[in-house]
Amino acid sequence: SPIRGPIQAADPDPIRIAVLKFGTVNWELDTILHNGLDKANGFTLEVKPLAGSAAAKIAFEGGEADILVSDWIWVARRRATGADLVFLPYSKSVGGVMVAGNSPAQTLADLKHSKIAIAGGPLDKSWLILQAYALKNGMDLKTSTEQVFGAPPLLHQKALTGEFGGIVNFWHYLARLEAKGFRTLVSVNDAARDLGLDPDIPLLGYVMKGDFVREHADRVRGFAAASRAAKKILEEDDTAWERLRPIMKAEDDAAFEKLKAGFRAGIPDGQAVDPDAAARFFNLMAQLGGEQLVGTATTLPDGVFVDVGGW
Amino acid sequence: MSKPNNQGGASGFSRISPAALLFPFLFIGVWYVAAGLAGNETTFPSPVTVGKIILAEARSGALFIHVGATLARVAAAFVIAMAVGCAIGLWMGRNRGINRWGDPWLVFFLNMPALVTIVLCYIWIGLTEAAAITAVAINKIPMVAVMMREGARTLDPGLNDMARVFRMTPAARLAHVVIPQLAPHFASAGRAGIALIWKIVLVVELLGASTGVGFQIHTYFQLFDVGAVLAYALSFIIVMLVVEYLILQPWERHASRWRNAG
Amino acid sequence: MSKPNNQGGASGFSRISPAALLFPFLFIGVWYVAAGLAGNETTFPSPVTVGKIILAEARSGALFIHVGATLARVAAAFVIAMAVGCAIGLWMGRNRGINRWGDPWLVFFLNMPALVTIVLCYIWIGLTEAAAITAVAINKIPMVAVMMREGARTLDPGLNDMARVFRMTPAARLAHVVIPQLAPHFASAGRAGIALIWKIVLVVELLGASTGVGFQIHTYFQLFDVGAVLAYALSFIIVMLVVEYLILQPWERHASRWRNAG
Amino acid sequence: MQVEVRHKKFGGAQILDWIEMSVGAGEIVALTGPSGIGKTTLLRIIAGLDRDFEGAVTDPGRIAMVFQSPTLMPWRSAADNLRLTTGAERASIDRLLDEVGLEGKAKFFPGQLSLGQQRRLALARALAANPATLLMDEPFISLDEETAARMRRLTMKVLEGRRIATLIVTHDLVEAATLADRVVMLGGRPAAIETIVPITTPRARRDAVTEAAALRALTPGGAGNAHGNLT
Amino acid sequence: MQVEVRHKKFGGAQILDWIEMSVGAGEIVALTGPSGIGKTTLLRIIAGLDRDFEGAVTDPGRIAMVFQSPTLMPWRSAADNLRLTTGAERASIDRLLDEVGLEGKAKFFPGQLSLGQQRRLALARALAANPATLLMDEPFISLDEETAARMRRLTMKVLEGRRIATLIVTHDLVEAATLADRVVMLGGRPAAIETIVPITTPRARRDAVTEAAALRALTPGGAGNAHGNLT
Ligand SMILES: Nc1ncnc2c1ncn2[C@@H]1O[C@H](COP(=O)(O)OP(=O)(O)OP(=O)(O)O)[C@@H](O)[C@H]1O
Ligand SMILES: Nc1ncnc2c1ncn2[C@@H]1O[C@H](COP(=O)(O)OP(=O)(O)OP(=O)(O)O)[C@@H](O)[C@H]1O
Ligand SMILES: [Mg+2]
Ligand SMILES: [Mg+2]
Repeated sequence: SPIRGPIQAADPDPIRIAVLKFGTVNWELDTILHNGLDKANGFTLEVKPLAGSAAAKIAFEGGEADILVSDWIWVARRRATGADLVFLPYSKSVGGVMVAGNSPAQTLADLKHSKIAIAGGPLDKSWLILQAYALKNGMDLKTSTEQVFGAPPLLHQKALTGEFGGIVNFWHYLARLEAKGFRTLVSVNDAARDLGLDPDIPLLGYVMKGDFVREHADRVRGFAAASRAAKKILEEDDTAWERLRPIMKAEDDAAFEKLKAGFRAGIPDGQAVDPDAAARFFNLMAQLGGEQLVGTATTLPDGVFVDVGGW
Repeated sequence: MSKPNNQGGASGFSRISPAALLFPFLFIGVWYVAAGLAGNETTFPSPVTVGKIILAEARSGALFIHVGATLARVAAAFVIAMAVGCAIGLWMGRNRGINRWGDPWLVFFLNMPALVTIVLCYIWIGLTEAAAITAVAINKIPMVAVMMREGARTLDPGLNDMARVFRMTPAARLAHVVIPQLAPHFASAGRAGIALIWKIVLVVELLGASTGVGFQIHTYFQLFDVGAVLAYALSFIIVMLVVEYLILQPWERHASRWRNAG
Repeated sequence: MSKPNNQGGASGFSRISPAALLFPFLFIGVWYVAAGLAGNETTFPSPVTVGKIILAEARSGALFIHVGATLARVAAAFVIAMAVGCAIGLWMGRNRGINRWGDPWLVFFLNMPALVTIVLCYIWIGLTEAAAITAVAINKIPMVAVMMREGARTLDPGLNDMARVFRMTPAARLAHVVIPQLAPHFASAGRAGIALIWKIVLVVELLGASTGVGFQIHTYFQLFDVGAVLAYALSFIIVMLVVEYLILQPWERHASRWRNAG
Repeated sequence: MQVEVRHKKFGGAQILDWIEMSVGAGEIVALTGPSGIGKTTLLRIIAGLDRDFEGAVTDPGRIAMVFQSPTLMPWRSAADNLRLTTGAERASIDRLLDEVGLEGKAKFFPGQLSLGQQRRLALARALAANPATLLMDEPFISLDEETAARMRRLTMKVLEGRRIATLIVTHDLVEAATLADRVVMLGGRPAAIETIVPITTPRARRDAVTEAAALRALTPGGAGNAHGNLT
Repeated sequence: MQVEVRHKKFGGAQILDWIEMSVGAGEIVALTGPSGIGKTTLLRIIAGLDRDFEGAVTDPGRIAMVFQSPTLMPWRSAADNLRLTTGAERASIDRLLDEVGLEGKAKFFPGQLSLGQQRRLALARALAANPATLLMDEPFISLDEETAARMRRLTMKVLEGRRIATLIVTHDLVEAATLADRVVMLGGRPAAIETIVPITTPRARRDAVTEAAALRALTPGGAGNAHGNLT
């Protein structure tokens, strides 16, 4: 036919990321997509929504996704067994132990003999740090309290009905609790600082395979830049949050504000991770979590934190 | 020989019982009252709330996409699992040698956690529909096999002899001697089977799909949106009730009419 | 009446077959070769790796704590589910009226996703053992009921008449007329039942328990430690194999010896 | 024991018409009639196994029945099949098994017995039950003459002196004439009582001659040979 | 058809001793012997249903069998029970049902038939199968004399002129004598052939008189009355 449309510019190469459908990462990813930050940085973002964190790991291990959100302790564990995974910081948000607004507890010691709910299981990093902190202050948290492990949303709901003396959960659940009048008894950041650790090390991040980073360095760099740019928008622009509101599923304004504040507080400062600080952190984790947590890694393996330049 | 009252001759299909037709009203009534007594919409939403969610999801089309996706997976896995499971079960039930060697494998796969099979299938086959359906079928086949094996063991040897003497063809034996005797086992394997499959499909969808009732249920569970979880669970149960009353029960009545007539 | 060769009179229990005794070796052999071919310890660990993990967990005592906890839950839920399920199933199988009214409820609960029951039980009863076992039992009861109902429908009316004419007591009828006929259905309900229960217990332990094989599997699964996941899955399967060969099969052989002798 | 059936239908088809009969305690009544007429149906009504009829059964008391097919519990041994249904004791079970020619087969499952042996076991069960009403649906078929005669003798011995109302379905007119005090013949469609032949000779004196006479009285054609005419 | 059983055991107990017999095409052999002797066992061996014996069965060809109990498919109608086993056509099925007195019951399930009707259906099935060897295990019991006679006539009509080797188990010596060309009596423990009585009168000429003579020849005591002696 004689008339042809303009030749469509081919989409740039994709980056596939597996995330929880309503996870907090989506806020950043949605901002990237909405603002075209992916195309602007030379890649096409493909978000694969999944129903559980396990699903994301399967997708990643099975080669269905290039990026996964997890913590760097796990990356270190996997690296120690020979898996070539690297970590790109995403958030330093951590929780703490929260109690109901009307709870008489003022310090960890007041939780003695009460039930503490821990969403992440016995190897939850917040829980491990809190244990170390308590121990340093003369209390064996593990033996002097009763721990209840369970699915995060279930524990969240049960906390609301006052079933626990305290709860350790992921930060966005805790933000919602805070909106309901709960208060932080001890924050993990304070505990870490008390233990001489650097609380600014982002625990959560984007995990990628080493091969992928090496072979598609441009794309990864673009992704890092897009992430950075999205965070900047979210840090400064309240209207961007209004747009995200439907996918945040905040039950009310208070929760919305707490979630917004929590996310902002968790934005990393952009500095490269200090390897010594990380090593110290890892050693403590190895000590507390044991082989079950860190596997065969006794010290932090090299190369966990990816250097994408310009981060 | 017991001969309860009934019409002579073989009568055809009959209708859905009024009890079954009343069930939805009864059920919603009970639920409504219970929810009212509980008085907590978050943990025990009323049927009105859930009904609204179902309507909203239906209007947006999401409901049909997810229920459809799950149904397709359930149907595919069901057909595969029943076919393979019946074949294995009958074979093992009729052949002692095969049974002796196959039995530990059957027990092994029967007790293999769904989670493990699913993860391994996803990792080895990839995050595809084929992997999902394979995983479900692997989970379900041993169960069908176990049930059909028990059925095969109870086959009437007298009728078997009769079929041999009269040289009935294998197909005729299957259709007229074996299957009618296995019908009750088949019905319970089928019914328990669909239920189990759909439970496993939920796990499959939790672990590696981006559509389906399981995906939705787990996603809403993360948000602790009990209403939406119930909305999806219920939608699927409604589909299963329809299958039960429009397909399974008429078939069963047809297959067992000799029992009630005799 | 077919009369295959066999000793006259009623013979007792017999031994575990050599096929079953060979199974572990065969299984490990196949696994070893397959793992070698796959060559990826992360996604397909070899039996040596998994064996080492089992040993380590056993030495630390963790294995016994968790397998024990799961076994206790499985056993409790199994007993409850079989008792209640059999009662409901027999009742519905023998009484048309009850069946007509109960049937939609049965289908409803049969197809209720485990996740929903479990979450609701945890919310309404609390994060306790009782809630866990109740949740599992609720999941399992409809299945047992469905299977036993099919069994009850096939009861020989002639023998039933005989028992009535000779005024056998209800207990004697149950023990000598009903149960022997239901034994195959019972065996498949039991076998499929334990497998299903244990699958549900895994979900229960995932959602709200602090011990158990399911809890461990999920913990290791979060870490993507496939070796440890397999180690726990396998430990439980071994327990189930032992139950199968030391309890279920001898009972079954005993219960069906008339079939092989006659 | 009295039975009065006004009518009995299966689906649309009426099987039994008005049938009224009574069997006194200690009396033996033989019931005959062509195959498919409704004899088993009547027995089932009397036994209370079929309640879907118009009419009434009065005073049957405790019932024992020899079903037309043996109806044994295949998963229980021969001895258990007697014990569990009648509550008889070991010793009497052993004696009874002897008497029906099943000595040494106490531990056999029914599937290991020949059909004739199964029938004898079912007969033994009914005899051991010590009933007020004894219903027997062709109890002596599938047996060779000698064994059948032994079973008849055994039955008469058990019945003798007891106040059992006995109803025996049989196609064998000689058998009917030798055993019964009265022979009731069913006929027609729907079935009704066609003839009642009282046997007046005392039981002890019935022999081949009386039988032959009875036989002549019973068979309409009057011919001595009740067996097949092939010509 | 020839059969040679060297011995047959169930578990430890030997049931059949050396038994050798042959039935020629077109020949009818009656097999008698006390209940539990091993007649059914022998038939099952010939039919190839029991292969656990020492000996051999030669040339049985296509077999049809009337089992001792009817052994019908309870979930298929009377007509289907004939059709599915013999492949007979509608018309011949209807005719056959008529001939065995089951007119109008083509659509009935076996459970809706009386036991005698079920037996006749089983007989019809064997007759329709057009076999080389016909094995009948007490085919005419549980029937009234008239019906039984009709069934015997029907059987003879079907067999007539065809080259079928027929073996009939019966306890009725008169029946044996009227139908068969040869009567084989089993006896002993383990069972062996005790007597073989050839019936030389041509089939067409056998009547009540011949029968009576045959009967006398067959029964050891020689008395004309084979029925129960109660005294
Ligand atoms: N499976 C078995 N195990 C042990 N003994 C058996 C088995 N089957 C049959 N028998 C025995 O074999 C013998 C012969 O049985 P069979 O059924 O052949 O007798 P039959 O001559 O047909 O008797 P009837 O006239 O009563 O039918 C019987 O004594 C029976 O107890
Ligand atoms: N459930 C049923 N539905 C329809 N018809 C039935 C049913 N049960 C029995 N009949 C019919 O009732 C009639 C009488 O049956 P019954 O068993 O009482 O006969 P019978 O006199 O005992 O015959 P036989 O001597 O052959 O045992 C038969 O014609 C049979 O077809
Ligand atoms: Mg009858
Ligand atoms: Mg026999």
